[in-house]
Amino acid sequence: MTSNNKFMTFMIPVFSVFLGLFVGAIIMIISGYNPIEGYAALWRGAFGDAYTIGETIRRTTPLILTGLAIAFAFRTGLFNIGAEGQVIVGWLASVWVGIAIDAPFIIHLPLAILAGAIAGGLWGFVPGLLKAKLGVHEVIVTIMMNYIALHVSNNIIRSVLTDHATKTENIADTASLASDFLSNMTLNSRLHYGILIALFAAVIMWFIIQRTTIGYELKAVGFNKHASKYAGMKVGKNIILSMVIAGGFAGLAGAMEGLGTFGNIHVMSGFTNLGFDGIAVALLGANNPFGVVMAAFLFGTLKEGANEMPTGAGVPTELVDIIIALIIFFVASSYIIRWALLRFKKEGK
Amino acid sequence: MIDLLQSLIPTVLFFSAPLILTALGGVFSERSGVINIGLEGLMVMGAFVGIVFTLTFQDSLGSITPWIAVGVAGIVGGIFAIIHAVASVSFKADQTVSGVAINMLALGVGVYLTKQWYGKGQTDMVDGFFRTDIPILHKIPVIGPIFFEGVYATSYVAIIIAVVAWYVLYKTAFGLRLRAVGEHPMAADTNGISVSKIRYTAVILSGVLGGLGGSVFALTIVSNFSHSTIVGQGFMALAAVIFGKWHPLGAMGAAIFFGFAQSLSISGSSIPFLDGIPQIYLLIAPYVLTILALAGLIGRADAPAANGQPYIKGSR
Amino acid sequence: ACGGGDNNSANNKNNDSNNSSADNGDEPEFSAAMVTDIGGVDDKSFNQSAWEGLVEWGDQHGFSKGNGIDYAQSNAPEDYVPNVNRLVRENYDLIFGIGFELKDTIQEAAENNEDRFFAIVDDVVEADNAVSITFKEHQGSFLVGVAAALKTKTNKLGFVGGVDSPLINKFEVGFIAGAKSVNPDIEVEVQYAESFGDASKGKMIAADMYNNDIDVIYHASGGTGNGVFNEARDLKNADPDREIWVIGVDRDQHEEGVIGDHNVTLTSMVKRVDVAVKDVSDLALEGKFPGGEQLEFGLEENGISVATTNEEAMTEDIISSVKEWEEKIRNNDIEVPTTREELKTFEESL
Amino acid sequence: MDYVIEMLNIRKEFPGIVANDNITIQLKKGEIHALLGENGAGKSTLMNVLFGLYQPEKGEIRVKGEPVKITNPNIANDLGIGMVHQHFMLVEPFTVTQNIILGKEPKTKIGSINLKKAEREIQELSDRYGLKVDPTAKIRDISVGMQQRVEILKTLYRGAEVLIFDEPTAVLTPQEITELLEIMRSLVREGKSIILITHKLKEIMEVSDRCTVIRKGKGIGTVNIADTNVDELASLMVGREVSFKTDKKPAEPKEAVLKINDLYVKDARKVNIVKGLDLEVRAGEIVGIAGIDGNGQSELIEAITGLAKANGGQILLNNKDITNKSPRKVTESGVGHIPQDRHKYGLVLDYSIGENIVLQTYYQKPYSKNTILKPKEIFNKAEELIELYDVRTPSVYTLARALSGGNQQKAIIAREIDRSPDLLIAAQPTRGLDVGAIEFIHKKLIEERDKGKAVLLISFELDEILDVSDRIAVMFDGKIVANVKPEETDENELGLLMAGSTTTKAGESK
Ligand SMILES: Nc1ncnc2c1ncn2[C@@H]1O[C@H](COP(=O)(O)OP(=O)(O)OP(=O)(O)O)[C@@H](O)[C@H]1O
Ligand SMILES: Nc1ncnc2c1ncn2[C@@H]1O[C@H](COP(=O)(O)OP(=O)(O)OP(=O)(O)O)[C@@H](O)[C@H]1O
Ligand SMILES: [Mg+2]
Ligand SMILES: [Mg+2]
Repeated sequence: MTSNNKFMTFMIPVFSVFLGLFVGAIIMIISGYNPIEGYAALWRGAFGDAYTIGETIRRTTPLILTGLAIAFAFRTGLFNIGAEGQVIVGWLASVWVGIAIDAPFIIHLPLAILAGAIAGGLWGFVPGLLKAKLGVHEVIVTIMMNYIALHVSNNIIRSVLTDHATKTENIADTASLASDFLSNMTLNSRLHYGILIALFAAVIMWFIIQRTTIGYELKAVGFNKHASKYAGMKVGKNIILSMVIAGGFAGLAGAMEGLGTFGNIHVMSGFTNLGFDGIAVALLGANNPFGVVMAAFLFGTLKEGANEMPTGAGVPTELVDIIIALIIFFVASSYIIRWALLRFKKEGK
Repeated sequence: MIDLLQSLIPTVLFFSAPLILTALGGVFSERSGVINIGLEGLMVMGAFVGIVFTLTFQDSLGSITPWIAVGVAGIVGGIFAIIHAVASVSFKADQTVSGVAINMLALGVGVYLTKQWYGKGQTDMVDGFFRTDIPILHKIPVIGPIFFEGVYATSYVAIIIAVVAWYVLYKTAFGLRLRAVGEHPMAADTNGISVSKIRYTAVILSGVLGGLGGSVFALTIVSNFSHSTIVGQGFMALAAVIFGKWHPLGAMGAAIFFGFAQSLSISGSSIPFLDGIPQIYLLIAPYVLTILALAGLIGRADAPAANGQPYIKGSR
Repeated sequence: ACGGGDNNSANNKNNDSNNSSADNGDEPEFSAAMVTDIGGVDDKSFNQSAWEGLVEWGDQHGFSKGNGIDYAQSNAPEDYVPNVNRLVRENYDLIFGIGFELKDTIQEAAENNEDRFFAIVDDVVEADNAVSITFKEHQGSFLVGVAAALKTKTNKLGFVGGVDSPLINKFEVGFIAGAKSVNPDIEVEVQYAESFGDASKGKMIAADMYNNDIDVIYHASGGTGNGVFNEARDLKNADPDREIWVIGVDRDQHEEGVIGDHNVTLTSMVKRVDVAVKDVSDLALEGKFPGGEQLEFGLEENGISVATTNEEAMTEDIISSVKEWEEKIRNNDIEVPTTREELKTFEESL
Repeated sequence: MDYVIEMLNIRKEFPGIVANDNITIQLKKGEIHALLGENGAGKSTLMNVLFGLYQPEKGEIRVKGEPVKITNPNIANDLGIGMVHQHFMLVEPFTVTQNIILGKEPKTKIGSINLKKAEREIQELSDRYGLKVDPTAKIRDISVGMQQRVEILKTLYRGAEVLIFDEPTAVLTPQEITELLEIMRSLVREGKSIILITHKLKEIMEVSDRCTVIRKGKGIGTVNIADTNVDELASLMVGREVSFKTDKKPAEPKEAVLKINDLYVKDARKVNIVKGLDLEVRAGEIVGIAGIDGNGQSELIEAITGLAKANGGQILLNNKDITNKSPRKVTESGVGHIPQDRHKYGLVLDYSIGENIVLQTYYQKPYSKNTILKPKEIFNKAEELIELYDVRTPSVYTLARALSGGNQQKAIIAREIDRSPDLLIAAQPTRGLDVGAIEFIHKKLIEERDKGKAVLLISFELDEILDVSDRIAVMFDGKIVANVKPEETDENELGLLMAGSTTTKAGESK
């Protein structure tokens, strides 16, 4: 029974990915493109040489973290649509510390990373608090917080961090995640040490959720508030804690962009989409930290590879968005896939 | 003061109309127990279809084109929403997630087809809806100029649809069944009501209304379609659903409130007592006000009890 | 495992299909490409204009897309670096970054690839193998400000900016200076939408402005400006006798202003990115690449112009008056301000 | 044959189990036919098949001799079959009328619902069967008993000839039960036929004509009630002899463990519902609280356990003040609590049995150290307890959700008793359970008492109160109005006291 379940948890995403790519191929055929050329371009765009591999991993890094941010909250029964805003404030805070402080590497970098996590956590704290104390729906508060983050961050960049510019100066080298070693190894890609942080964060999430009393409480609250209260847990505290930790993960994702990929922060006219993509990542990863890592890698691959599709095969990049959406549908509809697979297995016997 | 209202209200109305329509779609869907995060995507679809249709037919159909375009967008929106219905009703998918997928899919499909058909990422401009004076009503003293002069007919269509939605939900058998399905699907089932049929209908209705909302937005405000035509309006509509406590008239009120907050952020500098407040505060005002309103004014919002729960016959 | 071999062959095959001359093995002796910002190559604005310039240059020298010229589209800021690097790896000799957002990317690429030429539009980089292309938008803005001042009946003008930034401030400041030079009593209301893509914001701002007696709005706000045009056409449609105008930006936005038999586009401040791109490409082809220099395209260089397509609205009087002011600028009789501080001194000197 | 309904050789499988295996039940017109079986025997499943909610794998259903296929509840309705479900199928925010007409709404000419007409009809129906239902009241505002009568009205409104009652009395007070049985008799007099599922053998003896017994999914047979007795029914159902009288030695009460003085508690609507209550429970005794639902029992327990705030008075545990302490503090100072609603409070249904076993202790050694959980210790403990308390589960890793009600309850009891609390509060510990499980639980409560613990038992079942308690505190209108000894009283007297009568020897024997 359990092994059967594990098999399904693994098979469903795999099956969904294939189905998504298959439908993508059909769409290409209908639109008059050669799907083999299209996917070859995609592959080249993601793994063509050391450079693209480096960029693919770089793109995966923040997706892992936003995926964790959503998966973690989900485990407590909370839906964190606010990862987007948490990414932005995390990005801002880490860059701020990266610029404003003068300190040796050993202090500066951790401090800047921490600042990102704290800012994201703070952005998660608000909806958590409102949910815990006043029962306000977290989905809508987090959506609103996204917009607030966007505007406030743009304003701070323009009027506090710079004199009216649309981009801050670059962070000090002592706060940078960029690595000459990784970059040189990958033909000057922007691959940075953040990937290690993201992987470590996944391990942390697994540990908190599975191995600590904190995780035990968070999950219990997610499953059944009443029973948790009965068992002496502080329901409100756990809701807040969950949102803070989730926000912290998303804030880290922002720090990856600020300290790793860009080395600065710019005025944004729209969302980064890292937070929304994180929803897809969490789902495909079944809200399991290691699943999240794999799903983030898949989406990172698809998105990085997509950029090669217009030049390589004439296919608009949006095809990849369609494929990703389809994969999400298929995973979300796992009830039916599960049923089909069971059916298939039965008949096979 | 009257001057101020005269400048604010038409703006509020045109900004709110698409939100009202889309939020009503959300009300139907969520009242039947299907969460609809996909409103944004349904609006994108509506905007895409509305613009493409108008572009294609405005030469042959003339000034009535936008009205037909909006209708077609509603129909296509309804068809598109079937995907969400299949996933969340028949396949018992997590509805929030399916909604997120709808959002991605709509944008992907819209822009993909735009590039495919027009060879570029955005369409040309169309002639959409124009401001008019509402016949007779605009002659009423004081109120007339404020509410009925230089406004969009679509704004009033939206308000009328909201009233119709209220009637349908609260006065008809269909509405009673729909609400029952959203509160306690098993109870509805044991009373011989097909939960799936009701939910399909509701989700398709939300697609129709979302399509209307998106196309009205595109045809009154933006005039063309690109990846940035609909940026967050669907989420605002969702907020209006919740803010309006899942009630059609509540949702309408919330949408109008958002329009008001938005337009204050623009007219703020020309209103004496708001003058001198830094722009940033006005910019975030709609969002902060929404949060404050949720926290303070209306407190706990009671979602339909079965909202978000797939109904699986015989489970408990 | 299926490794490099496959990819290379795919790459070659791909080149084959796109690149007919590669069959004969003769690589074009010189090639140029550009990276768009997130507006995309069909933004009806400077990305598009830049590409048109490149295509025109290609036509003159027998190049076509994929063969001597190409572009890479950026969907998000994080795409800038890989796009530039891809063009570098595809051996383009001259690479343009279109838009100030690509400044850092071009700066870095120039430092890392000293054997190539780079160019940045709308900003300044410092490298011997890179050229900075900027425009004197303040000059053009000044002239449309003059036109607006001559056109207004209410002596109230509006300016809608995209994002409040030094670049857009140049438009704002030039516009105000031009208007006030004609008539110091003119009031200019300035609003920023804080986005280049929020048409609804643009429309709301325009509605508010027109409602407050402003009759000419100059927008420098990309897609946000769609909302401004939308509102103006709408008001014009309701009341064809009402005199309201929009001034377009970057390219001639005459088309956007059509409403029935009328057109609300008074004029446009045209930025000839195409001219600049073509000029720079030519120089590079001729081996005279002005590396390390900052090229400022203004009225004199034909990099800036004022559209006169709307003959009905841009009357002879206005045009000749604009011409007069243009002469003054060309002759350095007046120094058009570029920042808000400079504007202050300029206004005091009036 | 004059059978209205015949279910012949019905088989229904669920993944992994056969819920109904070749069961036959035949219902005569105008009879009350009881259906008896242990928890999980397959009664609800069988009735759901009849009502069209499940499709059987095998077997035949006949209505008035005609074979029929009932593929959904609509068909059942059309065939005149109505069901009053174990868990009510009512939409809480709707009115009584809206719930009843749902799916069969009378319309006005313009297509809207004709509410006035519906209300009139329902009032008439209600009067005819003596159901005393207010058609305009909202479900969330009416008592459980009235909700059940709404369910009955629902079937009658649809013209049901055959009514299925699935455990209708489990949630009712004694008075409501008496009323319900009377209603059933009047329904039968009007020519309806009834299938009644209940675990209470006395009720079966009282109202039914015949009884079909099923055990572990298999039909055991049908008996005439006139020819049988409670003991025979019980052994038919369980497959062995069952004793009803719980064996126990006389209590030896010692010092007071729980002392409550002048307690006031507000309910969800913010009005006082516990109003100056005094209560004492001593070590080595079981105090049973008898009372009609809604007289403040739930709020009393919540106040003791820290789940609700007391807004007046004092609660002492072993002479230490625990008034308004957090649930965690209360638990740690020695209170065990078997909650009234096991699904809502007692268990995290999506946690495994093992994880549920440490729900109160997970943060303590040896189950965790410095916030790090020790899974081995946790599941070892769980193994030990499911063995000791006979919790039937495939393994300690099985989700609590997958267990039957009785076994879920046993797991809760194991958890609470194992911590060896000074005061054990058991609220409705046997609700909805079969006699075998009830027997086991009563035995455990008495064992605790014999170990010198204080036990507070709250139950709406007077039998249980009389049988298990050493002392009975009668609760009425937020106060303890009488303390009586079980051997000195009877159901009649208790019933009167619970209804607020003060004529008897109330309050004397404290
Ligand atoms: N939907 C379902 N899925 C899987 N198994 C089920 C389902 N419903 C019931 N069962 C199983 O079928 C068996 C019979 O259950 P049923 O609910 O009919 O018992 P019951 O006799 O009504 O018990 P109780 O007296 O506790 O109400 C049980 O073992 C139960 O676990
Ligand atoms: N989601 C589920 N997965 C597996 N089995 C289930 C599920 N839901 C119910 N069951 C089955 O249903 C049975 C529980 O129903 P049962 O009729 O015994 O409860 P009950 O005694 O009526 O409890 P209560 O009165 O509290 O509802 C279990 O035996 C279980 O196997
Ligand atoms: Mg049952
Ligand atoms: Mg039961």
